[in-house]
This record gives sequence, structure tokens and C-alpha cells, in this order.
Amino acid sequence: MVVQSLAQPLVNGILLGGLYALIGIGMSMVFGIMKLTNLAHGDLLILSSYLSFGITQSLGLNPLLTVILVTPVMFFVGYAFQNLLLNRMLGKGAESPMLVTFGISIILQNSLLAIFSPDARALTSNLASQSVIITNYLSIPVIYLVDFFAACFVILILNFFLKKTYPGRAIRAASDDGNVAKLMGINIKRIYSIAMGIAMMTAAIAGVLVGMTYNFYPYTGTQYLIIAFGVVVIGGMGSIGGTLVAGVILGLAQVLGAHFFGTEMQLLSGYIVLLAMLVLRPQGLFGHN
Amino acid sequence: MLKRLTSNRSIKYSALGLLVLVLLTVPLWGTQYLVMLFLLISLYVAFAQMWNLLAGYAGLISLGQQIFIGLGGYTLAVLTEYYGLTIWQSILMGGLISGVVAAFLAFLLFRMKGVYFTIASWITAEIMVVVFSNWAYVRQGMGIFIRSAYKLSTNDIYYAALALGISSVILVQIILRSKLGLGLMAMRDNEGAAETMGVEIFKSKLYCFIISAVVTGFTGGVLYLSQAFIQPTAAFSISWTVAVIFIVIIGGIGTVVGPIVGAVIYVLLQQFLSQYVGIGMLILGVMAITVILIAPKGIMGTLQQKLRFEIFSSRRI
Amino acid sequence: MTSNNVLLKVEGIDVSYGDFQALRKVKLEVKEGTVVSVIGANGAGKSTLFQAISGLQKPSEGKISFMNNDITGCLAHEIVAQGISMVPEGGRVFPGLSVLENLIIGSYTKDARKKKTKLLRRTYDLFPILLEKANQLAGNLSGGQRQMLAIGRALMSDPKLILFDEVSLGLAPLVVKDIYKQIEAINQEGTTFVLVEQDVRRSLRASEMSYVMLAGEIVLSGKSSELSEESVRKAYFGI
Amino acid sequence: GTKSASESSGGISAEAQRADKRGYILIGIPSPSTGPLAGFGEASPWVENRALTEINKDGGILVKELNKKLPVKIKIVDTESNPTKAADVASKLVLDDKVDMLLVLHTPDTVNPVSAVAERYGIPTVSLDEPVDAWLAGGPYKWSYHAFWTVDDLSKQFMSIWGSASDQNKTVGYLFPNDSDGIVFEKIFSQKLPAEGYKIVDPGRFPNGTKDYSAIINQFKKENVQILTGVMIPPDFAAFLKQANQLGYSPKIVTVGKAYLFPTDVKAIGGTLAQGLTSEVWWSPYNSYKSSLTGESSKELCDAWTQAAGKQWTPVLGFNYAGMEIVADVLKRTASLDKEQIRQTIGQTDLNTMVGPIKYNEDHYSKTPLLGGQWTQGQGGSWNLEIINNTQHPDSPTTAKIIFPLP
Amino acid sequence: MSEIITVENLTVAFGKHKVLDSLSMGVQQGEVLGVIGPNGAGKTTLLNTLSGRIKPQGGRIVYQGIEITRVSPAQRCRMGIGRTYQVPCPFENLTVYENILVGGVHGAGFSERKARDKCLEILSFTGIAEKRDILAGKLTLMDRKRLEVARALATNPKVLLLDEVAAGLTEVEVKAVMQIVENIKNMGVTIIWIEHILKTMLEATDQLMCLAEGKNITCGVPQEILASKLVEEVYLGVEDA
Ligand SMILES: Nc1ncnc2c1ncn2[C@@H]1O[C@H](COP(=O)(O)OP(=O)(O)OP(=O)(O)O)[C@@H](O)[C@H]1O
Ligand SMILES: Nc1ncnc2c1ncn2[C@@H]1O[C@H](COP(=O)(O)OP(=O)(O)OP(=O)(O)O)[C@@H](O)[C@H]1O
Ligand SMILES: [Mg+2]
Ligand SMILES: [Mg+2]
Repeated sequence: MVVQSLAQPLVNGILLGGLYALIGIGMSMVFGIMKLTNLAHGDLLILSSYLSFGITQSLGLNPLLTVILVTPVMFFVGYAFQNLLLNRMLGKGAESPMLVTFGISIILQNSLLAIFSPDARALTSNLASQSVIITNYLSIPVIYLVDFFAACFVILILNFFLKKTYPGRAIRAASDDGNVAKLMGINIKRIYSIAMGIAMMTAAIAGVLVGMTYNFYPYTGTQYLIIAFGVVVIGGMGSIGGTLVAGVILGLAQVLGAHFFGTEMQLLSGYIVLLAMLVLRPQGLFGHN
Repeated sequence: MLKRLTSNRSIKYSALGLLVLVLLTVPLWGTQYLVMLFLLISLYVAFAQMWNLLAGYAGLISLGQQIFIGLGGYTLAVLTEYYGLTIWQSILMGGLISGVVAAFLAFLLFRMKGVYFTIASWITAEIMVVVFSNWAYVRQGMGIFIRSAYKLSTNDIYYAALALGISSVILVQIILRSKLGLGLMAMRDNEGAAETMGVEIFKSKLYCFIISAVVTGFTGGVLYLSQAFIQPTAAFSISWTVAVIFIVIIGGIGTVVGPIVGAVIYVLLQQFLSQYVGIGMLILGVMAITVILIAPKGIMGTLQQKLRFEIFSSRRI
Repeated sequence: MTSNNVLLKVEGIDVSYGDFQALRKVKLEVKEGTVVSVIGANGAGKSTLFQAISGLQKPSEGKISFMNNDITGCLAHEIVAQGISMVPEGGRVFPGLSVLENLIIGSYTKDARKKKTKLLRRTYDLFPILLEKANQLAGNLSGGQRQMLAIGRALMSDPKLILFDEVSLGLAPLVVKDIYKQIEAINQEGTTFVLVEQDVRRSLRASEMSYVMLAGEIVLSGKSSELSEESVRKAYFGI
Repeated sequence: GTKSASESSGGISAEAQRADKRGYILIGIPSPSTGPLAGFGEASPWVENRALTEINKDGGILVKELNKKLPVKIKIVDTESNPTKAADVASKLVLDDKVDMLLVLHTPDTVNPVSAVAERYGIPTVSLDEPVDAWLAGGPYKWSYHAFWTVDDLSKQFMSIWGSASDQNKTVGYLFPNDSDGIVFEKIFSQKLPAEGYKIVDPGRFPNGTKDYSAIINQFKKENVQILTGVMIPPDFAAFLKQANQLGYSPKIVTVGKAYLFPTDVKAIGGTLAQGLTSEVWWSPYNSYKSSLTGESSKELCDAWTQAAGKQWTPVLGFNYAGMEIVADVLKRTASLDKEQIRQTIGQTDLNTMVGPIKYNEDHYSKTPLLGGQWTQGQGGSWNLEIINNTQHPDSPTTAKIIFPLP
Repeated sequence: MSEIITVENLTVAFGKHKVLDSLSMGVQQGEVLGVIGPNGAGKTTLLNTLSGRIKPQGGRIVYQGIEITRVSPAQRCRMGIGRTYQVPCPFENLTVYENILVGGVHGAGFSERKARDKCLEILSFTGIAEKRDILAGKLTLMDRKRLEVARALATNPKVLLLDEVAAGLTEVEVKAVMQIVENIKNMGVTIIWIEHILKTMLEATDQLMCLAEGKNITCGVPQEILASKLVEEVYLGVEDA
């Protein structure tokens, strides 16, 4: 009986965690590796949702397919963002770039409002309402499964990229010591721009899936920023694999918190687990100091 | 050489004295609106000085200072509404409670370093939102009207704010010139080396955190005097700290004058932009980026670098 | 092995940090296949000279050419691609990367990537400790181990010219001896070296040409075999 | 008209002199133009300007002290949906722009801080569109007057909707978050519902922004909840509804406040999930009220909006319009810009507006009527709010029969 | 004379790798102990453990008769243990003078006025007096090393831990450093000194200890140690012909 009633929250928590990880992964990369606090991460994610929305409206594509178009667009958005703005303040401390990203955040929110109006939007598809029913006590929404597997897929690819490819290693080297990285033949401005572009590609995928799972508005980005921060901090900055575990922990904490202590404890239990993790492992699960 | 220095100094002090005099007499010659502007500026100066003390000097970049704004405001609301304490008693208590809470939080938060501290401080503030939204004693999400503030005149609040603003500047200056300040700056640059040179890391951070919490708590109290209505999402909103980050970074982080310049710009800009409905915030964002692109170290930071001159210097010679 | 081709030519460069002029009209010539040493007291401008050559500092005056190409305005990463590699002073490694990754990053340039495996073997032969610590974070290495890693990493780009700042800094005597032997061996294979070394005797012994710097200027230069230790000392302390 | 010019100017109030100098009467309107509440502010300033055209048609409003008519101007400022900002901009309107009155609408986050500012600076203020109960906490008021419905009315309205659908087990599931609306509403619902024989299943006050509702849904399933009620922000309710559907939970009737106020919210829920959702209706084009300014009907106002903005009507339209009606009426009756006089005239208001009769009681509020509505999908996929219940105000017609149970 | 610092069975491990392996040693009050050993032998780790930056897994450290194994680094500094870093880590945004002042005010516990005189003295003593108002971030490597010594001195140490302060210096500069160390010694300060440049260090050291793989392989009078076969093998290498 206990098992039966626990099955659903457990599965939901884990799958929700996948989505959380996906939201946080791009953040983990810029935050953990490039030491950049990107306060616009959530808004850029929602920008992708809107892009996808625009495409579905005009081309009538299935929202899931818009990923093919949205990710490259977001790559260029990220590339340009880094190249035109953030690269200009390399080595000038962590606070100035933070303010720039904050500027971008409010510009994005208000531009989205101006373009798309304050109306609620959603990327509707028949996926959203389907579930793979397993038993009476357990049913798994298809969209959750898609979210989770997309997260795993992105994490695998990104991990491979950062750990095993030259550009990936170059990104990490550049953030460790920019001047010495130049001496290795790394064009650090370019490599940073590429890194931001890639981070935005993951945000694009997250944005499309978030848009298919939840409604969104021009101002929804902030709440995803918090989730992203939580995931990054639990997982350990820059630990790409850590984000998945962190996402799942956060998802489980919330869903199980709601299950055992009542719904009012949902966010709170997530936060408390987060803080507890931080106090016990101040450098995150997979981080090192 | 020495003579020039001293005359320079006396010019500086008379200028500062004159400035204080002007500020003190604003209600006599200015409109009520001008008084309100100076009120807001003074409060943001106090708040920004405290954030700057943490971030610019102690290297503690906090995204959770709204905790103390909220606590200051809520203490004011609860004590005046429920217990009939006077406004000034309540504000004093708000500062003290903020200090106590800060001391407690320090044991949690100081285990974390760098950005981990930053995020944890924000998460703590979000926890405050959830707690206050569920806490029947403070009327949950409904919020509390601070009715005793209805009767207060803008001038009264202005003097409280001004006192807070000026004393925050003096306080920061005193701290920076003290043993504590030197330790903080050393710690910001290299914690390990500072520690092996005798700087008590935890204690220094703790004092700094508590001081800034107390003053921010006072600021919260006075801010909510002019607001007269408090509810959890706004009181513990990240937007307080975002505003203060804007102020300190635009003005120049790690300088004493920077937060003052930043506060003036921020308040005037906010007021000016409120007439451009819908695009006001957009312009604010563009402004933030432009200023930082032109002056990456903030206005005062960049000016000081160019002119090699500091109005309030914490340099030892 | 010595040929007469001039590999690197520095023609009267000036470099300043703000108001402070760190290099004045510095002239230097490095022939292909030789070992050249730069000697000078603390603050003489040796590191600044290296930074100017490798593109980290822009000369305000003068010209630097490498294999007859003008590289004065080139960015650091472009210069590396042309075949100049530098060991920065004080063993600056990438602390967040493992030892192996540090080495692999060393062969970032297109040409070096192809020879990665071979170069890696050579590095491990030179510094066996690096193989032992291959999967550890470079940030956890001891001071001397870092220096070794920095040297190994520079060798990984298989450069035509290596700029070597503070060769023996922090290394145990045994290792220092080894390194000079290796420099000789690698030089035999055709790689050119410019060394900064504090031990005057050792640097005169290891090089063919020497330049002595004092307060941003070259005050003495010549064949190492023809310079006496005394004259060098005199030159660089300006007595 | 026997007084000489010099005499009268000596006796004129500062307010009147100022208005004379600038040539108009100024009304300050803090409104959420941006931020999460921007949907509420969307109809501004279109509605206000429509009313203004009528108000200023014959030169505006007579000011006795000046012995002439002055046009009315409005100044809308953005609260950014932030209570702190709302208080700031309201203060600026009072101190800098020196407005003669404040008009404020839309949710406690906008109205409460502005009411507090009004009391501080002593400025006559008319507010609408926030449940009366939440607004009353700031009282007793001297300068602020409010019009909207009470939560008590709302609970009655909800129960009459459920009453018109016979076949359910009277087990009600709560969806109240821990924001101000959620808390106020839950308290009153919990007093009223059991008295009418309803059994309550309350999963607790959850925070806004909750992403997973499976715990609630499972509890409702287990307790066989057939009626859902509450007050939720639209994105959260949409998430809830989708997840309920995915988990195979289908209540017989859903009546949730605020969650699908705007047609776009309904559309964004996606598919046909929103079919049959019921809610309270504050105002609709189908009611019988007319503009006190022009006599135009609610329907005409809606049609004009649809034509101008290309959007469906929303209940906000009527309230924004009614606010302007009250302001115009008060100014006309006072015929003076003296603040104390304006304040007193507001208290004596007795006006039939676009949202119903307004008559403030001694606690400074006036209740506006509620109806019951249901969303149905029409041809071409558009969503329409039909009026299915008028038990509380039988003079307003219903437009359809309730669909029950939910498809 | 008594031992001012005694180390018993000190063990430090990172993961499985034992960097200090049950190391025991001691320094007499007022003497200079030279420490040599191959790269990675654990010399810096020993200093880190003595100064409290690293907590040992086993063993104890006794200072002036008091066990300080669990005492915080700041506390140890105030008790009189000062140190330099092998990789200099100045406070980059403070001036040279302020860098030193930190030691005087916090480490030595002087009032700022009293510390001032002391710091000025140290500035000229270490030869960076003319750089005193320069931001430490702009110093050359050598000046950073001098600053390291100056900062450590400012804490008014009874025991000074030096980590390769002469590395990278020219011969003349090394001589100057030697002189500085000599002077410090004459003030009665006990010194533990890690260095790879033996020639110079020898003159000043009373005892020489050789570490290898975390063990104290031999310790004694410098000449004897250098002559030992073992040390030649692990550290010096066979002298060139
Ligand atoms: N970033 C900088 N900003 C300002 N001045 C600098 C900077 N780097 C070096 N200098 C100055 O330039 C001069 C030359 O420095 P450089 O590092 O080239 O000397 P060096 O010969 O390598 O000395 P060392 O033997 O100490 O390494 C020094 O006087 C130094 O103070
Ligand atoms: N934090 C750490 N994590 C893992 N290994 C470490 C860490 N710190 C040091 N080590 C290892 O411990 C060993 C000893 O390091 P230590 O710095 O004490 O050497 P050292 O004797 O000072 O050498 P050098 O003469 O090169 O400075 C080295 O092999 C190093 O890789
Ligand atoms: Mg150098
Ligand atoms: Mg060492």
C-alpha cells in the first residue's frame, strides 16, 4: 500500500527532476565554468519558448519539431550576447557582467511583453495530455518522459563535449587562466562566445519543453532562474553530470515534501533540502573546492 | 606639500559640511516631492553602503539582503499594529531583530564560499517569502497595513532617512579605517593568506554581516514607514537587492562615494522613467548596460582610476 | 645544427604599463636552432619582453618578426599557431583541469593535434611524475610539479621556438640538471630556445648567444662563450 | 457672478488655483502595465480615454471656485505589478504631479499600497477590483473608497452554481494558494461551505509557482472529490488541470476564481480541457447595466474594444470604465477641487454604473453584483464565457444552460 | 635549549596518497632548519600543516609546550607562527604597505599606529620601501616574493616558515635574502626554511632535513647531509664531470 501510494510521487519527482536539470544545465556551464552569473538565463529560456510559439503559429509545426529551428537561433543569440557585450568586460570582476545580464533580463521581459502581449501562451500538442498508464496507482505523463530523456541526452552530449573535445577543454582552460589559455593558441573571446551559444542551445531545448509542459508569460523567466540556480548549486558548479542528480534531488524533495507534509511544504522542502545540501557539502555534490 | 594637503582637506570638509547643511534644510526650501526624492535617495544610500560593505569590501556578494528589509518592515508593522509600540521603538527593534537573525544565518551561510554563498543567501530570502506567506501571525500573504504611519509627515520620515543615510556613510568609513576593515579587504583578495596572517575570517565576516543587517533592518523600517503597507512577496523580493546591485555597480563597487552616486542616479531614473509607461523598465535595462560598457568599474571606480583621486579614501599611507 | 636563418627578430620595441615604460628600444635576434639566454635582475623586463613576443603585451613602438613575418600586431593565439610557445613564469597551470588535460590543451594548435600521442609520450618520458598524476587536478600539484607541467605543456605544441621564463624556478637540483639535458636534446632536433635563467653560469653554459637586460634595456649581448661571468654581472647590476 | 476677479482669487483654494494654472483637472491612475499583472492593465488607457472623450465633450467639469469648466486629464503610471513600486508611483502622483484624485484598480498588490498612500497624504481615492475583504484590512479609511464583491458573495455564487447541477457528492476540493486571495478566500469558504452541507478536502495552502500537483490530485482522487474550487493564478491552474488530466482525474465540476479570467488564459490551457469550467462573472457584455456617461450598453463597450484591440472582452473593461464613471460623477457633484469636499461627495455617491449601482456604506465600500459563468468552445475553436447562473441578480439574463458534468 | 616546535607522527593524506607519512621532527629555539627534498616530497604540505591550513589525519604538533594540532590558522599566527607562500599570493587590491599592515594589525595584534612604524621598518628591511604605495597586483614575481617575507615578518613571528623565498633570484639578490634571513635569525626568530638553491642556504642553516615521499629520511648538520649518498640519490643527482 505504501509502495503503491509512493510510486507516483517518486516517479513524478524523478521525471520533474529531469526537466529541472535541463533548465539548469546551461546555467551550470556559464556559471560554473565561465564564472558568470547569468541573471537572464530564465528569460532567455522563455525567449526560446516564445520563438517556438511564433514558429508553431506561423508554420504550424509540432512544437517538439521547432527545436530544430529554435536551437540554432538561440546559439546565435548566445554567441552575439557574449561577443558583443560580455566579452568586453572579461577580467573586470564578476559584478559588472552580472549587471549586464540583469539589464538583458529586463530588456527581454519587457520586449516580450511588447511583442507578445501579457497573454498566457502554451505550446500545445497532443503530447501534453497523453500518459503512459501503467497501473491504477501510477501513470506517467508522456511529456514528463520526453523532458527527462531530453535532459539525459543533453547532459551526455554536453559532458562529452566539455570533457573530450578540444573546444570543450579550451572553454574550461580559458576560464581557469585566460592569459595562459591564449598562450595555448586559444582564442578566448571566440571560445567564450561559442560556450555561451551552446549554453543557450540547451536553454532553447529547455524552453521548448517548458513551454510544452507549462504555460508561460513574458515574466515567467525569473522562476526558472531560481530553479536553475538550485540545480547548479546542489550539483556543484560546472559539474554537468551533477546537474541531473541535483535536478532529481530537487524534484524529489518537492514532490515527496508535498506528499508527506502537505502541499504547502512543496517549495519549502525543496529549498530546505537545497540549503541542507549546501551546509553539508558547501561545494555542491560533485564540486570540488 | 603638507600645507597643500591640509588645505585640500579643509576644502573637502567644508564642502561636506555644506552638503549636510543643504540636506538638513531641504524641507525648508524644497517641495514635498523633493523631500521625498531625498528621502528615497538617503534610504538607498544606507542600503547600498551596507551591500557595498559586504560585496565590495568583504567579498560577500549577497543576493539576500532583502531579508533584512523585510524583517525591518515586518517588525515595524507587527509592533505598531499588534502591540502599540511607537514607530521609532519598532524600527529600532527591527534593526536588532535583523542583527540577531543575521547572526543565526551566518552559521549556515558562511560555510559556503563565493557564488555558493550568493545563491544560498537568495534561497534563504525565498524561504522567508514562503514562511511569511504561511505564517498566520503576520496575516500570511495578505499583508499588514502599517496604519500608524498614515499620520506621519514626509518630513519626519525624511529626517529619519537622512540620519540613516549619513550615519551609514560615516559607519562604513569608520569600519574601513579600522582593523576590521583592513582584515575584510585582505580576506576579499585572498582568504587563505589572510587567515594565516592572523585575520579571524569567521568573526570578521560575522561582524560585517551583522552590522550590515542591522543598518539594512533600520532602512527597511523607514522604507516601510513611507510605504505603509507590507506583504511578503514584495517585502522579501529580490528586486530590493537587484536595485541595490544596480546602484552599487553603476556607482562603483568598492568605493564609498559610488553607492551615493548610484543611489542618486537610480532614484532619479526610476522617477523619471515612471512616466514612460511600458518602456520605463526597458530603458533602465539599456541604461545599465550602456553605463557598464562605458565605465566597467562603475562611475566612481572609473573616475577614480582616471583622476587618481578618492573623496573618501580607505587607503593607508 | 646551427643555421644562419634568423628565426625571431625584435627590432627596437617599447612596452609600457600605463605611465611606466618597461621596455625601451629592445633589440634581439634569435637564429634558428640556437639556444639564446636573456639575463637580468628582478624587474629588468625579461618577462615583459616574452609577453611582447608572444602577443600578451602590445609594443607601442618597434617591430617583431618571426620567420620573416611581421607579428607585431598579432593576437596571442595567432602567434602560437605560427609556432611560438611560452612557459610563463611561476608555473602557471590550469588548476581546474587534470594534468593530462593540461597537456592535451598544450597541443591545441592544428599542427600539434595530429602529433598529440607522440608528444605526450615524450613529455611523460621527460617527467614521469606527470604520468603518475595524469588524472589529478593540476591545482593540487606541488610547486615543482607545476613547473614541470608548465614545461611539458609548452613542449606539447611542438613549437619552432620556445620562450622559457625562469627555467629552474622551484625545481630540485636533480630535475634542473635533467631539464638542461633535455633542452639540449630537443634543441638538437631543431627547436629553438630563448631562456630566462637566474643562474648566470648555467645560462651562459647552456646558450650560444646571451642578452643582458637592465631597467628595460639590453645593455650587453654577445656569444655566450665570449662573455665572462664578471662582465655579465657588472652589466646587469649596472655597477 | 458679482464678485470681482481679484476678490475671488483671494478665496480660491490652492488646488483650484493650480488646476486653473495648468488648465485641467488631473486624475492619477497607478496601473500594472508591465509585470505579471500586465493582463489586468491591458485595457488601459483605451477604456479611460473612451470615458474621457465623453466627460470632456462640453469642456469638462465645472469648478465653482473658478467659475468655469475644466477638462479632466488622466495620468497613468506603471506599478510594474510590484506593491513597492505602486506606493512609490502613487506618492509621486500626489507630491509631484499634484493630482486631484487617485483612481486605482486590479488586485491587492496594486490597490492596497495605493490606498495606504492615499491615507498618508490625504488624497481622495476611488478603487475597484480587489475583494472587499482584503481591502478592509487597511481600514478604517478616511480618504479611500472601494467597490467590488465580497468573498462571502463569491462563496454564495459558487454554491449556487453547484446547486444548479444536481448530481454530485458535495465533496469539495480546495485549490487555495498561500497568496492574499487564497488565504482570505479559504477562511470564508471554510465558514460558509459546511453550513450548506459541503464536505471539504483541503490539501493546504500551496505556494504560487508550484510545478507538480500530483500530491493534491491523488488526495482528491482518494477522497472522491467531485467539485473543485479555489482561486489560482492562471499558469498554476493550467498546470494543475493538465496534470489532473494526465493522471486520469476528472472532477464533475470545476469552479475556480481568477484562474481563467481572460479568454487567453483559457485558450492557453490547450486542447478542449477548459470545456465547461465554471467561475464567477464580475461583469459581462450580457448584463443590463449602462454607462452613466453615454448610456452605451456593456455589449457596445465590448464590441468597441474588440474592434479597437482585436481582442475578446474581459471583465476588466467594465471596471476600468466604471472607475472613470465614479470619478466623473464625484467631480461633477462636488464642482470643487477642495480635497475635503471631494472626499465627502465620494461618500454620498449613488450612481448606476456599467458594473452596477455604486453606493458606499459607512465602511467606505460598495458591493458589485456577481453572476455565474461557464466557458465553452464555440465554432472555430474560440472560447466564450456563457452566463449560466443569475440566482443573485435575476435581473441580468442567463445566456446558456450549464453543461454538467464536465465532459 | 629546548625544541620550540615538535612534530610527532604527522600524517596527511589526499585520498589514498599519503603526502606526509608519520613524519616526526623538531626545531630548537632560535635555530634555522633547512628543509630539502625532491619535488612533491611534502615540504609545502608540512608548512601548510604547521600553519594550520591543512588538518592532519594523524599525529600532533606541539608549539612551546602546547599542543596546537587543532588550533585555527589565525590563532597560530597570533601565537607566533608566521609563514610565506611558495606561490606568492599578495592581497592584489591593497598596496604593498597595506599588505604588510594586515600582518602587523591582525597577526602581531599591534594598534595601527604602532604597527605603522614596525611595517615601515620591515619595508626597508626587505628592500621594497620604494614600492610601498603600489598595488600589490602589479608587482613582479620577485617583488611578490619579497612581499611574502615582509608580510610574514610583520606578524611578529617567533617561528618563521619560509617556502622557497630565494627561488628565481639572481645571485646578488639571493645574497641579500641570505642577509635578511641572517638578520631575522639574529633577532631570535626560529626559522624553518624550504629551498632548492642549496649553496646559499647552507651558510645560514644550523640543521638540514631531507624529506622524501613524506618521510624524514635524514636530518643533521648540513655538510653531512649533503655528503650522504642517500640525499645525492634522491635529490642532488650525481655531480657533473
Ligand atoms: N601588470 C603590470 N603593471 C604595472 N607594472 C608592471 C606590470 N608587470 C610588470 N610591471 C613592471 O614592469 C617592470 C618589468 O617587469 P618584468 O616582469 O618584465 O621584469 P622581469 O625582468 O621579468 O623581473 P623578474 O625577474 O622579477 O621576473 C617591473 O618594474 C614591473 O614593476
Ligand atoms: N590538495 C591536494 N590534493 C591532492 N594531492 C596533493 C594536494 N596537495 C598536495 N598534493 C600532493 O602532495 C605531494 C606533496 O606536495 P607538496 O606541495 O608538499 O610538495 P613539495 O615538497 O613542496 O614540492 P615542491 O618542491 O615541488 O614544492 C605532491 O605530490 C602533490 O601532488
Ligand atoms: Mg619575470
Ligand atoms: Mg613546495
